[in-house]
Amino acid sequence: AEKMTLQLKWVTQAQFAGYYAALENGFYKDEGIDLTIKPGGPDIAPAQVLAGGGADVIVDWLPSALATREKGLPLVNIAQVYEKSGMMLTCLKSSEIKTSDDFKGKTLGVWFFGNEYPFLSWMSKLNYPTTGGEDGVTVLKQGFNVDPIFQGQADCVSTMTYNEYGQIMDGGLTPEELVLFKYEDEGVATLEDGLYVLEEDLADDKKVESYAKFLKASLKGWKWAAENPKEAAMIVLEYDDTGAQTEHHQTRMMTEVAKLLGKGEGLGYLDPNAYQRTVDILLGSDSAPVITKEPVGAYSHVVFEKYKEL
Amino acid sequence: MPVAQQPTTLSNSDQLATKSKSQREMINIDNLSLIFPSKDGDVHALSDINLTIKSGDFVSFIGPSGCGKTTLLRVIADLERPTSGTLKVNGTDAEDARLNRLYGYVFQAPALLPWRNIEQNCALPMEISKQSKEHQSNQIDKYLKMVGLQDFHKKFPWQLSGGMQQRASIARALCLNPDLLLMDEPFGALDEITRDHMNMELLRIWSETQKTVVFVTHSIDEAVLLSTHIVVMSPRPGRIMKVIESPLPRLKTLALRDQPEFHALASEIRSALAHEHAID
Amino acid sequence: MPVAQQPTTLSNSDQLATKSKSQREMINIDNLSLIFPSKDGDVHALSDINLTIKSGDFVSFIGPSGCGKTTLLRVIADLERPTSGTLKVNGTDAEDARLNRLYGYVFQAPALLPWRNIEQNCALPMEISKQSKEHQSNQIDKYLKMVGLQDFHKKFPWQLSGGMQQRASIARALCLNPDLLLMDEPFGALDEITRDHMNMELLRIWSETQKTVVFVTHSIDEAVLLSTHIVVMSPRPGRIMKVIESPLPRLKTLALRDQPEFHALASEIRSALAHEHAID
Amino acid sequence: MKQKIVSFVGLLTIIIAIWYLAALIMNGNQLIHNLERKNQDWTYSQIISQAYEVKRPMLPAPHQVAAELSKSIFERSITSKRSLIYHAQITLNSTLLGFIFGAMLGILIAIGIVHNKTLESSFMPWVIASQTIPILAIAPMIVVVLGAVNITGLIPKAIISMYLSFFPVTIAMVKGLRSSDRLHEELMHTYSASAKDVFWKLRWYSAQPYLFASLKVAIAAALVGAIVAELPTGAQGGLGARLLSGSYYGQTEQIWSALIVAALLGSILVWLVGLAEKVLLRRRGELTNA
Amino acid sequence: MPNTFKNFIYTALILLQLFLVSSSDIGFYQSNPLLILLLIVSLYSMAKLLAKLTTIENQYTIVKPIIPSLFAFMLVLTWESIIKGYAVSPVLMPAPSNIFDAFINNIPMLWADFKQTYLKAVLAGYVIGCFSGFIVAQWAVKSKLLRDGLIPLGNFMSAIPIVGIAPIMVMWFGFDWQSKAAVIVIMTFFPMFINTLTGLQSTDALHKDLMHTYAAKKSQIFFKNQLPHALPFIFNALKLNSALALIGAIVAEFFGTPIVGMGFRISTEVGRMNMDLVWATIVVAGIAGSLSYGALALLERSLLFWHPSYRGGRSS
Ligand SMILES: Nc1ncnc2c1ncn2[C@@H]1O[C@H](COP(=O)(O)OP(=O)(O)OP(=O)(O)O)[C@@H](O)[C@H]1O
Ligand SMILES: Nc1ncnc2c1ncn2[C@@H]1O[C@H](COP(=O)(O)OP(=O)(O)OP(=O)(O)O)[C@@H](O)[C@H]1O
Ligand SMILES: Cc1ncc(C[n+]2csc(CCO)c2C)c(N)n1
Ligand SMILES: [Mg+2]
Ligand SMILES: [Mg+2]
Repeated sequence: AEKMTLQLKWVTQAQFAGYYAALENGFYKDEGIDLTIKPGGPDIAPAQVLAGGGADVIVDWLPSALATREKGLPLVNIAQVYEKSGMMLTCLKSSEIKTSDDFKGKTLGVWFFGNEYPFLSWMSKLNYPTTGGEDGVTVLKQGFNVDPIFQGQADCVSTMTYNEYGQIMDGGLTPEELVLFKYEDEGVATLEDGLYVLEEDLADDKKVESYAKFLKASLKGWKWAAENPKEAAMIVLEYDDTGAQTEHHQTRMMTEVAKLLGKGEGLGYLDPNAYQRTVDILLGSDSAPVITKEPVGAYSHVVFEKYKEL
Repeated sequence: MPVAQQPTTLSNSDQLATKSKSQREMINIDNLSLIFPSKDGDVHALSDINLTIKSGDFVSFIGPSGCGKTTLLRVIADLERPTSGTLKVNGTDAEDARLNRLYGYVFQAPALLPWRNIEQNCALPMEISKQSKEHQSNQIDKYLKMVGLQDFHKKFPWQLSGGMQQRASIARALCLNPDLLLMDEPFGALDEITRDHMNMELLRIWSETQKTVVFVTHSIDEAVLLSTHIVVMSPRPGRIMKVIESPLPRLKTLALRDQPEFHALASEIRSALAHEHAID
Repeated sequence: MPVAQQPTTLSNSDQLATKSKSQREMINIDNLSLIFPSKDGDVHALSDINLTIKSGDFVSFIGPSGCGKTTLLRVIADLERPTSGTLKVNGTDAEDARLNRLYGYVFQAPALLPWRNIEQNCALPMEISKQSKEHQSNQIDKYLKMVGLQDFHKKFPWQLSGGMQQRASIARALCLNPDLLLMDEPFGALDEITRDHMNMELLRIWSETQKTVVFVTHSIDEAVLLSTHIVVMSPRPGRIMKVIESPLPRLKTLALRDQPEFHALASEIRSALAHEHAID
Repeated sequence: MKQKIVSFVGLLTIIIAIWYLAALIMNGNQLIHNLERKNQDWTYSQIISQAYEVKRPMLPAPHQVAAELSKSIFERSITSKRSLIYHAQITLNSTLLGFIFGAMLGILIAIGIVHNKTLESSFMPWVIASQTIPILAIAPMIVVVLGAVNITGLIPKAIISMYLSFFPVTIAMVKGLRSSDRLHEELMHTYSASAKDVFWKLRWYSAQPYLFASLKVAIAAALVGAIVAELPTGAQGGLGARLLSGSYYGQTEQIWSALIVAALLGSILVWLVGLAEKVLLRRRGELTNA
Repeated sequence: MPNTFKNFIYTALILLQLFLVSSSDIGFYQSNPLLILLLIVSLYSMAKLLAKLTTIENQYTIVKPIIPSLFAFMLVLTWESIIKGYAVSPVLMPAPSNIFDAFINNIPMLWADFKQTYLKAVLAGYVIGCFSGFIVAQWAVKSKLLRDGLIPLGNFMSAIPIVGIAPIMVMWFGFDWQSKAAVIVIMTFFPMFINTLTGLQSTDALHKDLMHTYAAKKSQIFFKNQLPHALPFIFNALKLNSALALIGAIVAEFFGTPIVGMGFRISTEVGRMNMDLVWATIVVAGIAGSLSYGALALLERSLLFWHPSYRGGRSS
């Protein structure tokens, strides 16, 4: 079988259930692929692993992939698994934030490491300087968790619908105490989990074929996971080497993730409009430009089309 | 051989009695023994020591290398605890005597602190007993001059020769002006002439200030020249073989060395020591 | 005073010439000076030293403390570099002599390695010069016995008295059986009887093995008893005041000490030294 | 010995008491803060009774940590991914490997530096500078670069461990190898001993106390290195991964119990090095020389 | 003089390599693998030159700092050659020239990071940690009770990995520099404690006896005998801690910080694929750490003039 390595963007969790489900159910084997899944972590940049030759395909978010592309590493999106963004800014009602006009002078927790681009675009769109002060917002580099909101260190924290939001609930805060700003609703949603490969590899027909097989198995895995959230969560738990994930949390995550996936035949297809919307948002931020010019060739449908032919 | 082994011939305190009855007992050692435990057999460093030293006496310990002279001096200075027996220094136990800063000790090695120059090394005990700066510098000037190191105030120990280091450590002890001086081969590394000079100075200081001196030496001549009493020791186990009271005047001169009394005493010591060696 | 300062009275190499013309020159020192630089004034440790030592000689350095005896010995041993002048040891320079393991050195302090017991300490130089194990243990047995430490093979240095440590370090040097022995006050910490014994043993070894010995001592008697030549030094700056060739037979006995020749030589040295001290 | 235990237990009791008090204050404050945000009334007795039962405590009380510890140590088989023993053993592997590499590298560098002047003046400043490079910053690079040549798992972690542990050994050994008594050095000089002899018969011994002191530091550093190395690779097991996931999910008990196991592991390792030191010093005959 | 000639050849070879790197197209090793020989030869030349320099080091003190600089120069040249020669992606590893550019172009930002991390967190944490470690050790040396309790506890605590403490400190002391200082205090305390304690107990037996005969009070023994003996150990800890402190601050910043600081910069710019900036920050950290280490070493040298490792003279 052909060896292939997939580098994830984060630790083993239901956010990547499709790949694990496909691996566990032998979908990759069926396509003649011997897949290794490398979990990520807080300091693993998937693009680096790809550049170093440690992976063949990576899971990344489009804004960071575009930024990387501009840095000289030609990443190409070959499939878009998540259709919708799961990012939110979750604020405490008690901090007197009701609308996005109230951020002035507040402290907001944000993820960095390439995940900050949508937030920066949004703030730029709202005309808030992110350097603190009276008129701006104070930004904290949010650590690995949502503690700042519990300990009153921040008024708002970044959350994903499928992950950190659940943790806030588990921590004892109720939806009534919170105000949610979904990036989807604020019109600053960017494309999240997609599959990326190196541009030069797409010139090779044999590789395209392998990617297509890989995509086929992955998407099959995703469909299965979305239909069997409980079983998918159990598979994820099994692959989690830290033994720290809980069944409750992973099942909930799987259910939420399913809501973000592309629908039906569209699963895995990168919608050029959605792509363009992301690019526009990124180009629109003038303060700290994420990308400076319209990217060319940052996505390709060849693998998706090949997959359709299989 | 019988001499060393028959307890009856062991010196007892009476032998140390001197003419002047007014003398207090400065050191009183009763049936003292000290054993160093060691994996391959304990070492009996001191065994059944009985000794009385009166104040104003100048007592020398002499004996073959390894016979326990240093150990006995260390016991008096409360640097070593006896395994059995009792010891009184100036009527109190050794620890109190030490805490009262009764004595000054000159070690077999110079023991100068490397981060202090000679002057500062001499100042150390006086700093510790909180004497005035002025007094300190007077004493230092006086005694460094006495030991011939007047030009070496600012030098560090490692810049001096072995004998100079030893002289510096003697000056340090003298600066303190203690009632009791414990000296472990203080002049071992000195040439004869310097040694003669130091001997005379020590005798002068001793008689002028009424100190008690306990002195370890290897030189029979030195023992005779300085002491009022000479304690001859024998090794394995370390014990006192003989205590000889000097018939010579307390205050001696170098010229005395040519007198027959001097030679008589020296031979007495020599034969006691030779006897001991013969046993070995 | 004029003696010490007039260069003409300085000993020159001729004075060391001995009866036997067959002797090689073992050490040849020409116009050698050594200055220790120091912040508060340089120390002239050695100044204008001229000296020749023939092979088979037993030469003692004697002089007041701090006069540069140790420094001169260290220069010969290539432990110190002269500031000016030349020095030849066995025809080569000091470094080559050292590299050829020509000499054995006994330091003023015992310098035993604390992690080796006495036996292992003695074995050290022989290990380094790759001698057979058997030879090593023979030598060790022989010389430890000679210095009276036959019962202390397995003891560690800190379990020995000062004098015992010094004897161990002498045994260590002798085990190596070098052509040239450099000894810095080797018997300083020994009692007279042990010292006499050691003196005789040293003399015996010297005459039996035709060694050359350079010996630092403070004892005039010891110098007379041992040496074929006695070098009298004076301090600040350290220089050679006089070189005295001994009229006594090469192989001496302890009984010689009662002979008038012995005393004559001793007084000669004593007066040379006293003269030096008077200047001071 | 008895007195030692008494004073240790005494100190431990004091610390646990302070710990309980601190937990009360910290968690209590947090409780009060939450209740006030919800505009609810509260009393001190209520706070005190709830302070040791908060869901995401700022500082879990000792018994909470103990419960978590016993759950994850005794109630799970040691092959389970939820067993702390399982994770400790993963960390231990890379720690030991890294420590051995590090100690050897450290000693070798020190020997080179002591014997070669060029190495000393050119290399030494960079050995020091290397340690000012934050390991956490280059750990991912090492993982990525080695991953690219298909070296994964134990080796990258051991290398990061080594990077932290070689330094104390180098520094101490350079000092130790040079710490021999001047008189002893001169003695060897008079024997015109070869560099090898001077090393094996003198320097090596005078360096031993320094070596062992630094090995204790190094093995603790190796453990830290192993744990740091488990962070970027987040999800591959080990105490570092436990710490990270505990932090990720706000499970303070999990963080604390992983911390305590790590510290215990470290103490045991340091103790073992100390034991080796004692055995060696006894062979040198120095232990009785108190 | 053949030696001068040799040195000239060596220098020329190195300059040739420098020229190759600065003038050739990217990927020159890939297009002409033989060029790698030049790199090897120039490395060899540099080793030869360095060896030569060390022999004259004692005569000319100015040579001293030149040697590590030349060593670094060669390291940088090799690095640059390999990155450029094999066209290594800048996303993986930037070339030194890129790092230099990033450094020059971002000086105000790097300065702000330095201020936040070094001047606030590191200094505060270092001073508090070292000072308290010293104070406690000085208590412990007086009381056997305290010592018996503290030493096992100290060993236990020093085995706690910083990476585990950092998130807790961030939780307790907030996002700003205070939490980093707290991490540093914990990290630096025990090395100082253990070293000071060992040092204070390491006094020469003879000197201990000497103070004993003077019936010196504990404080006198401390200042006049134990402290000077402990100084080499204390400096060891100070030097070790100066490196540890910087690492501690940077690691702690991975767990939450305001958006300034060296640790923040490193972790963020890795994610943004700005490896040149990451390395520029690492260079700043390296310089800061080395300078503080060097300053401490100089201070040590001047205070410990009497120590056998610094002074001349004989044993005493
Ligand atoms: N710490 C120790 N452990 C074991 N034995 C010891 C110790 N200290 C001394 N000894 C032994 O005690 C005996 C007496 O030693 P001491 O130092 O008192 O002799 P000394 O008479 O001063 O000899 P010297 O004239 O050579 O200095 C010796 O045999 C020595 O080996
Ligand atoms: N490292 C040094 N720095 C400065 N001066 C020194 C150094 N070593 C020795 N001296 C000085 O050199 C002189 C000669 O010293 P040396 O040790 O040779 O004397 P010595 O004749 O052996 O004396 P002793 O009989 O006391 O051992 C002394 O004045 C001493 O102060
Ligand atoms: C330190 C840190 N950096 C980035 C992320 C962001 N991130 C990476 S994957 C993912 C999906 C949610 O699980 C998110 C939000 C984080 N969580 N923690
Ligand atoms: Mg003695
Ligand atoms: Mg001398």
